[in-house]
Amino acid sequence: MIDKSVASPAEAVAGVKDGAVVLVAGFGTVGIADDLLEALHEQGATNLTIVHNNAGNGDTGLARLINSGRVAKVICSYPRSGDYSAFLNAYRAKTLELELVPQGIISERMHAHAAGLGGFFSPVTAHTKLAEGKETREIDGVLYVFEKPLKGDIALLRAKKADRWGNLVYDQSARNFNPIMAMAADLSVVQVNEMVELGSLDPEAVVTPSIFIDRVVVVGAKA
Amino acid sequence: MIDKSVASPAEAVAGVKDGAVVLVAGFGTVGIADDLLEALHEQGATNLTIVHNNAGNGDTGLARLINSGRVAKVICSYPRSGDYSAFLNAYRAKTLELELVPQGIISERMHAHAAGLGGFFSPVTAHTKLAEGKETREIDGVLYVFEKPLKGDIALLRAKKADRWGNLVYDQSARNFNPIMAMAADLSVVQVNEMVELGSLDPEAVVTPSIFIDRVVVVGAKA
Amino acid sequence: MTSSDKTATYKPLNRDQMAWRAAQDLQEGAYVNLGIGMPTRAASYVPDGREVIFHSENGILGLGPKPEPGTEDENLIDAGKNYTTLIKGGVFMHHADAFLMIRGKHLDVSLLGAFEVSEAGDLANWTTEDPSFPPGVGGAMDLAVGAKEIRVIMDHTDKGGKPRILKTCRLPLTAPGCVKRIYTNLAVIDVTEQGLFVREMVEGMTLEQLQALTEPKLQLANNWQSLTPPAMAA
Amino acid sequence: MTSSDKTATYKPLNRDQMAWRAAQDLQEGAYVNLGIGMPTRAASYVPDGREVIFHSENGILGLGPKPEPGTEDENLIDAGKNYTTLIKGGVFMHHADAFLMIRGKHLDVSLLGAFEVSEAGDLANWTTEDPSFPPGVGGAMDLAVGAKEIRVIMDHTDKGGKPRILKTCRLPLTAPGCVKRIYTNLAVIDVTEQGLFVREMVEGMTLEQLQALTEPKLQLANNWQSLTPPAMAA
Repeated sequence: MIDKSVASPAEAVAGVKDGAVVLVAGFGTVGIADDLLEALHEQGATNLTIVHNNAGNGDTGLARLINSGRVAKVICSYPRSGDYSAFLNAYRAKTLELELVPQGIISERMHAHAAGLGGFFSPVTAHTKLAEGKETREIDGVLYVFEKPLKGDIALLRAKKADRWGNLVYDQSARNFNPIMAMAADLSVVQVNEMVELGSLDPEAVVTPSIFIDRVVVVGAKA
Repeated sequence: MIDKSVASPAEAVAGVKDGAVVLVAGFGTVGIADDLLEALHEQGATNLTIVHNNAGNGDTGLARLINSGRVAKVICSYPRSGDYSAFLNAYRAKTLELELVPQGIISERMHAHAAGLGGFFSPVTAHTKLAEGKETREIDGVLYVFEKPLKGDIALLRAKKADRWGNLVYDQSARNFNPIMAMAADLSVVQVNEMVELGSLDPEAVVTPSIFIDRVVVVGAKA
Repeated sequence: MTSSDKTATYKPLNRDQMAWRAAQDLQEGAYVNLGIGMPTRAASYVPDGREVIFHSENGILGLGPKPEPGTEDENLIDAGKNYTTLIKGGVFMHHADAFLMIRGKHLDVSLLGAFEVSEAGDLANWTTEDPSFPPGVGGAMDLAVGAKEIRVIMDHTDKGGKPRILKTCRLPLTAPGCVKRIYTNLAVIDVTEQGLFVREMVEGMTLEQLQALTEPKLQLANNWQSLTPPAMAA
Repeated sequence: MTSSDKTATYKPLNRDQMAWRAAQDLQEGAYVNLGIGMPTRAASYVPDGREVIFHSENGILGLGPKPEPGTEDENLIDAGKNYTTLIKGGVFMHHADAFLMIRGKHLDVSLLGAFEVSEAGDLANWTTEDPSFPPGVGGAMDLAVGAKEIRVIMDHTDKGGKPRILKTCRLPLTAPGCVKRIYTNLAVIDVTEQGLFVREMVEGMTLEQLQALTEPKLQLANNWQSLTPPAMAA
């Protein structure tokens, strides 16, 4: 019987290697796998590349990983959100590299990897600083920039409910990057509020089909 | 008050011009907008390019358009399905052009247009006859073929339920190409079994958000 | 008063009045993305009875007003990371689909904040190039190329009174040639291939006065009007 | 009997036995796409108690068995356009997502029919180049490049007894170098960088006999076994 559930966040993030690319879903504090990020801190992998919309807040989760010197690079669209002092300090100390990518291009680059594509041409960033050094091409009179697929070794996800296969549904705007990151990593692990019986999720309304999910840990809802 | 409903299939397809690219959703006889296709026949536009997975059956819908000499080109993955004599006759008489595209590439080319992209590199068809004359590129040791976005002037869609904004849900495998084609046409029109109150569709389970839909006509379920 | 009276006095709009003015142009049935900050305020000023559907880059179509205190839902926030609501007919989607809507010209209007706009409609709104802070782009570049129409809402001048509508942007571009209409605290200006046309100016202002606060040449539209929003607390 | 006995007699598998054999290799928890035709039959022969999740290109993950007569649902069909069912845990998706699963190496196994396979694992299964009929590719090329492992199920020879496992495919390729395992009515053969290895042959068959029906050189795997499916009505 297929059962992707694991007993703890620690088990969920077991095996992450030094130098791994970690996709961290969430937007602000919503839809972010807090428990998995803490478990990753315990787990010890270092020299990580983090893909996330922002760059961590306070001294928990991603910020804590940065403060502990475990993050070599952040690929994000907007580091300056909330109390991002952890990122700012490391950025100023040049112990951390920033790859700034427009928010929709982060998503689409992960979608491209998920879909097995070799890259795509996007109109975003054309004629701007962010396109410097990148291949461009004029297509039907519009300038496009070549974007490469973006892939994770592991994705840290948060959902509302899962079944034992790993089918997922989310809660409102906590969906955000989760479904895309689920598709774009070699190993996709999710913390959920609740595990439900196989067959109890509406087959028309499952957002992340089980094929994209490897491990599920139940942590309950936010306190 | 936004109300995208129209009174008849004829009204739904009004304005299609000669030479239009028509996206026709459906897979086999499932999820195909039979009434809209018949209305398009009545409407009279000719020299059409049809994008569809197959190439019509019998003498209804797409096949009827072909038999009436209204189709100049078919972009499809698999014309040889069911009684495709309408297509076969026109193909043999060379009155109709065929662009054969792998099924997943038809979908992804429409997705690329929907997403505002200029094209993408795909591994499908590399080293095959279907890549002849196309740009190829080796990326990380794999050969990819450049695929252009594919856009419709109109999409003919079928869904289970709509609300007055045009939010849609489908019935099982009748979903197929409908959500993708809805996103990839300038004018997206849908025939639905049922119109429901705004707010009665689950916001987590709407498959096609209203932004992609222009006209809705209620035709009821299949007889 | 005529448009050439150099001694005329006028009162700039406050931020709510600016948001009100931008909101008046949002048509029934329009799908609209409101940028973080002042653009978001426009949602409150859509005329009663007009259905406008607001999109949020974090996966919401059908954004509603701020929740009543005590009814906030921790999983329902807008692009500015403030609590929000969903109206009837609203739906959720994932980030790639939210940006497909943006990039693929599905939105009718994208209303953005800006640092600078050029007479060619070039937009600069993503970085001031302050070397002590990391750059952040967010969804700004996606929004600037994707919608059917890009409009900007911003103060006419910077804090020092210098023009922010320029011949050429000094700050790095977000996207070239994208802006079609500019709402400021002084005027409504259209960016056209024939140059900048003033559609509206605040009551009492002259074209000369507005021109003095604007770098490129302004032309007064034939059917220009007075910009007269209702009184609002600043 | 030894593998070099030239006079040995053997009985080819029938189609259900071939499907049975392919099904034995589908592991618990595997996500599998079954091509139209014979591959689809494999679904019926997954060992009891083993959960294998079948994918259909038209937007189904979790395909079940054929519906009981009278319970068919007109909106629930498989890639072969036959009525099907959904098992518990199954879900629906749109075409682009169905093919994202295929193309993006999310499926563990794609089991395909074939006209020809080369010793390099080249696959030809989409056109016989009959000039009187239009070509059709369907999802064949997507399926041939996407899954983690591509396996083929086909008769060992054509109707005239000529090999279909060839040094070089004569028909146009679906994809080069993709096939890893071939199930025929005579044998199970692995395609490796060291050449073709026979893992199993039907009871009574010799390598010489199999080689005579196969164009490229076959090698017998060290741990080769007899291919002995249960008796099944053809």
